[in-house]
Amino acid sequence: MSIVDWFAKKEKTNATSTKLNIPGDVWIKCPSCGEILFQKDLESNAKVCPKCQHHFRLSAFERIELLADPTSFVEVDSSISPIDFLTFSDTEPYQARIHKSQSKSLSKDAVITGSATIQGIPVQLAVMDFGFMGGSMGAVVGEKITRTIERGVATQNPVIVVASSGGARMQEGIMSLMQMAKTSVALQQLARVKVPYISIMSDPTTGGTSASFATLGDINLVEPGALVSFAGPRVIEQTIRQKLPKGAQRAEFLLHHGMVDRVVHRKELPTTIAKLLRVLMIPTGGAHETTPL
Amino acid sequence: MSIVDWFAKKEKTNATSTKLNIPGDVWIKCPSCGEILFQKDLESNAKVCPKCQHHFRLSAFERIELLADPTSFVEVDSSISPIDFLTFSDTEPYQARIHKSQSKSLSKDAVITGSATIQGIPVQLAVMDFGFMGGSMGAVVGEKITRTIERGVATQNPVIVVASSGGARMQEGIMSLMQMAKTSVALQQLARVKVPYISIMSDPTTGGTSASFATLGDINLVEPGALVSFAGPRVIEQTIRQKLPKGAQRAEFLLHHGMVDRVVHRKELPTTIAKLLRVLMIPTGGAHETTPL
Amino acid sequence: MKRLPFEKPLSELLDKIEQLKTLSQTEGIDLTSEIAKIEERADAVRRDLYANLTPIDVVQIARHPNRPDAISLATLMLTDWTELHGDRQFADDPSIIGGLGLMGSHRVMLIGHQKGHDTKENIYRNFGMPHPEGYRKALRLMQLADRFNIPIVTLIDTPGAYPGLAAEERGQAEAIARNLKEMAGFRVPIISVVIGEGGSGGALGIGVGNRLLMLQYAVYSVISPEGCASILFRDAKKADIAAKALRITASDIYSLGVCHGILPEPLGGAHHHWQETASTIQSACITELNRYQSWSSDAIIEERFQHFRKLGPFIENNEPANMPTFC
Amino acid sequence: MKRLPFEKPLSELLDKIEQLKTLSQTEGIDLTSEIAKIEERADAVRRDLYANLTPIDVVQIARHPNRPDAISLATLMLTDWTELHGDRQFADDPSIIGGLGLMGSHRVMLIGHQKGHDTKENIYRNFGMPHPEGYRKALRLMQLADRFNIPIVTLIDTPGAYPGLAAEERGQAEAIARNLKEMAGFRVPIISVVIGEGGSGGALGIGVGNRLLMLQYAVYSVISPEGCASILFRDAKKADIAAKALRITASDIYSLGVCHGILPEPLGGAHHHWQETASTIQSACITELNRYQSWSSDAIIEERFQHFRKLGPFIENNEPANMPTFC
Ligand SMILES: [Zn+2]
Ligand SMILES: [Zn+2]
Repeated sequence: MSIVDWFAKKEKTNATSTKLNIPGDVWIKCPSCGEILFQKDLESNAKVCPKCQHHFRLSAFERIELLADPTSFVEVDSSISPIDFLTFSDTEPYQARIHKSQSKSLSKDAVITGSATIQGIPVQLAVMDFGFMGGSMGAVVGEKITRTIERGVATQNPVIVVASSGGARMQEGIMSLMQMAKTSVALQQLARVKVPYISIMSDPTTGGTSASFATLGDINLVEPGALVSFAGPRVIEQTIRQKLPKGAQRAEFLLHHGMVDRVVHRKELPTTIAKLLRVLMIPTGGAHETTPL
Repeated sequence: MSIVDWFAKKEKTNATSTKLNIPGDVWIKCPSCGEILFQKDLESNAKVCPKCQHHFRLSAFERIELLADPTSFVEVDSSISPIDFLTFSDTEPYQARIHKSQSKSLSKDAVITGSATIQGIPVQLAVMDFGFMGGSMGAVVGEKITRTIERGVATQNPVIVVASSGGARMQEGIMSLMQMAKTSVALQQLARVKVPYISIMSDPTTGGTSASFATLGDINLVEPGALVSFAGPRVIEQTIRQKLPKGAQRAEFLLHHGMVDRVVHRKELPTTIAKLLRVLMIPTGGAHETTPL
Repeated sequence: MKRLPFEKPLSELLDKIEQLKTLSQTEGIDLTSEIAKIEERADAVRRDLYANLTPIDVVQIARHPNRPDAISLATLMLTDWTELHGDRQFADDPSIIGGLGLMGSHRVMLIGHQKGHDTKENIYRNFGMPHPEGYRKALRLMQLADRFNIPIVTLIDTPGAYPGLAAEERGQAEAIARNLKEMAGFRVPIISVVIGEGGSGGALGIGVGNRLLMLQYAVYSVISPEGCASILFRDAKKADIAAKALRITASDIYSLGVCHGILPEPLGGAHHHWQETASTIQSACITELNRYQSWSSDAIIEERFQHFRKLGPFIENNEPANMPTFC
Repeated sequence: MKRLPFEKPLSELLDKIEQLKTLSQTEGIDLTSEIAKIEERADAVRRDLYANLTPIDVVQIARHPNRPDAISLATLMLTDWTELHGDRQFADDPSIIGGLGLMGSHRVMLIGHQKGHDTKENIYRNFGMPHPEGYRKALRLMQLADRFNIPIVTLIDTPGAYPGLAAEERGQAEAIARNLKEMAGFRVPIISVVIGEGGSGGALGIGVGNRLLMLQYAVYSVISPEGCASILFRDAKKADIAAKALRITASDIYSLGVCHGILPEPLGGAHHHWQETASTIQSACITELNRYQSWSSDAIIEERFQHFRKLGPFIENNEPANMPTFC
């Protein structure tokens, strides 16, 4: 599906803002400052609370709309769909979970990929969708992100990945773990051809996603307040009974601990990315020819 | 001067063990455990206290005698001597300090360099001498260590440097600081030709020496109890009035903080070095041809 | 030697053997033939038990406190073994070890998770759960190996990377991620062997190899069966069901194409025979290392890349892709 | 604006000018010509003072609290400036800053020590004294620049690397040493400019460049004059003598062949005219960067290597070698 189709559907289904639906469907309470917000206002403000700048979660297409130049996004690999190759069943069969998620969503899994321009600069883009099974990374997410990186290698376009994920998709067993390796190996290939990779971490980016492509950016950017962790607060509390201080694992904590280059307000992302890419990208016919070591 | 000359002089002058001379000249009190030691016993035990394993400082030639295979050491660059190019004078002219140190010593500055074998393996060796102006690094030390590294590049022999130094030689002003860069730049050249460099830190290794070649080993070894620091305990206390806990900046502290590969007893150094070099050195005609990146 | 829950039928026989032995000593009675008879039965029971292990039984074997640890295996497999320490930045993490040695005629850098065999050792080794500095030590040593063209062998045995505030502060996620990416680029062959527990990202952090081998009773999983049970099955006690569903045994992992070979363990598990286990691993590694003798570094990197590239089944245009052979 | 000790003769005149200005405002008297006369005298005195600066005077100028800082210079010199943070391992050290931008048409990674201009800023910036994570941040950013073939500009302005236990624990020595070695190997040109205090190893840690430039009133020294006085002269009050003996001014460092050029400052020092200072540095850097346009990376590395290789006079076989030109 292209972003044009998405616009067409957007009005009708409003499926991507399910998370925000509260009885009445028009007013939203900001979980950070408690302000009551009119949903239309929130949406016209990039889903950022005008009072406290709390960044609400975005669906993949909402994200693309904010990030890419208008009409520039062309989706690829949209037909790739998950398969329950382990016939996994917990409280519900994996196959049923897939169907349920797909029917609620406009995409077949937790990532949308394609090409776009950002302030005129062509990029290869992958945007995760927390709304699809918690943005969990299984084989489809791994394959699509890997292909995005490979298109970066092929086209020399910078690669931008927006992470939003609870981690590995356990229903795919060891194969979900292997997607960490698969995407990271692809990033090694990208590094070898010296094409820039900018990682954008949005709320939340945890587990296998944070421990692979999301923290491997040449530049790591993070949205204000986003939770980014290897082990999430609940895991830490349950496993070692350690209670985390307020603000731990949030964007500003990451900045303080040297893990990200910048905390960037959602509205500033396109400008920040474009500025960085203008400097990072080797100008064609440029100076300083490198000779092999 | 060759090590043979040193043996000849050793008996007569005993100049290199001045530090240990206490009234009577025969008994030494171990500063670590308080044991009273017969000097001859101490010297026949590699200057290690038999009771508490305290490692007494060694002169450069004593060190070489312990490290290199007998008669294998061939000194080079022995005629290089410092010059007071700034006409520096503090409580005493630098020129006078040079003369005084040279007359007390068997060498012209704080490092002895040459080739040797260690358990049969040819190496390029540089050994510092704390007895010469506190092992301070001026242009001579920098030049001789740089040449040692360059001989490593030329001969493909591994490079072994034993540090023992209070830091930069202030009487040579900015030029003493530049020796940190000079030696480190040479180590970059060595790394490029993939010849191993083993750094051995003995008591003390501080300031400009620790912040250049001494901590840059492919393998960093340190003698038990040795003080290794950027800012020494006195500097820290005087500058920021912070009192250091017992054991801080000592060998075991360094190991705990991940700065050295091993704390190695002086008597174990040749065996440890030889074992490491047997694995590190690419066997001639060996496998895994590398292709350039 | 700790006996495992599923060994209960065996356990009674072993108890009886011990009783009879004590009796024969204290009372001076010759019970040799009785003992031999029970030992024979015990062997039969053991064979039977180990022929019908459930996944959760295997998990218990993989976690046996007497299972051979990385340092012990290093000393059994290598000559000129020298352990090396530290990440050169922050600390030396005792839950990951590494060092240089010769495996047969091959120079190797051996890296491994390190567990202890008793409480004191386990506390020192943090139960084999590394902090970021452990992964950074591993990276430093692997970079050293790569620089000097020394093949890398990694021994995987961890419940997982440590989940704690300090680990988060120092970038546990980044440390693991960086290893994945850097291991992908090394010009020397990397052989990884799961010797016990292959616990999620904490295992993978030293596991991006050209070849992955698993000991017969080792496991490899994206999450512990207990963790999976409590999250997905909403019941921590369903670890046995989760263990089965996750497909974590060596034969499952092999069927899925994630590992390249299974190394047989002595009857009753590796903890009964460290030397034999070391020999098995050593000869498997040597076989692998021999394979790469004439390979270019480009070919080595390409092989590793291709292995991971094809992992992960999905459907595209209604056609399944990358499907494991058992499907 | 803080007035420096040696500016005392000037200070009285400036006070008088201020008094007269206040008077003319409050009382409505026209004192223009009186003020102009004193200003003329002040200018003459200033010119005279600045023509006869002693080394310790220069140290005071180099440390002036209003001296332009690295971030301010970056924003004045660069377009598309984006500051980047963090060592990706432990922390973001505010005493070293870095980021990407365009200097004229040149892409550059700018790295600098960062001081504050008041107590609050200085505490936040740790008075420009980095911890190891500062050097590691610098290294990470320089490696990023090297990977993307972006020239590096470093602005040096530090009393020295921080001397404290935490810094020692995290490997201050190793962090600096590694930068020296890694900077030597970068394939892009590195231009270093001492903009204020060049304090020992802490300065050198981002100073292994192809070219070293110094602002006119910047200093560069192996130890602070105060430190040298207390250690070598056994009298902390002899900092002025030590400052002279150590040869730390730009013209000394230039004579010794350690720096390649001196950038003139406005009369009274850079703190009076940030924009002018930024322009001076910018145009000097652009001139240097233009030089390297057609250089191969090998030539760039070789130039850097040769520069440091020849530093350090000594006597060999009774012949002086590497002697500076003034000897
Ligand atoms: Zn709000
Ligand atoms: Zn003693």
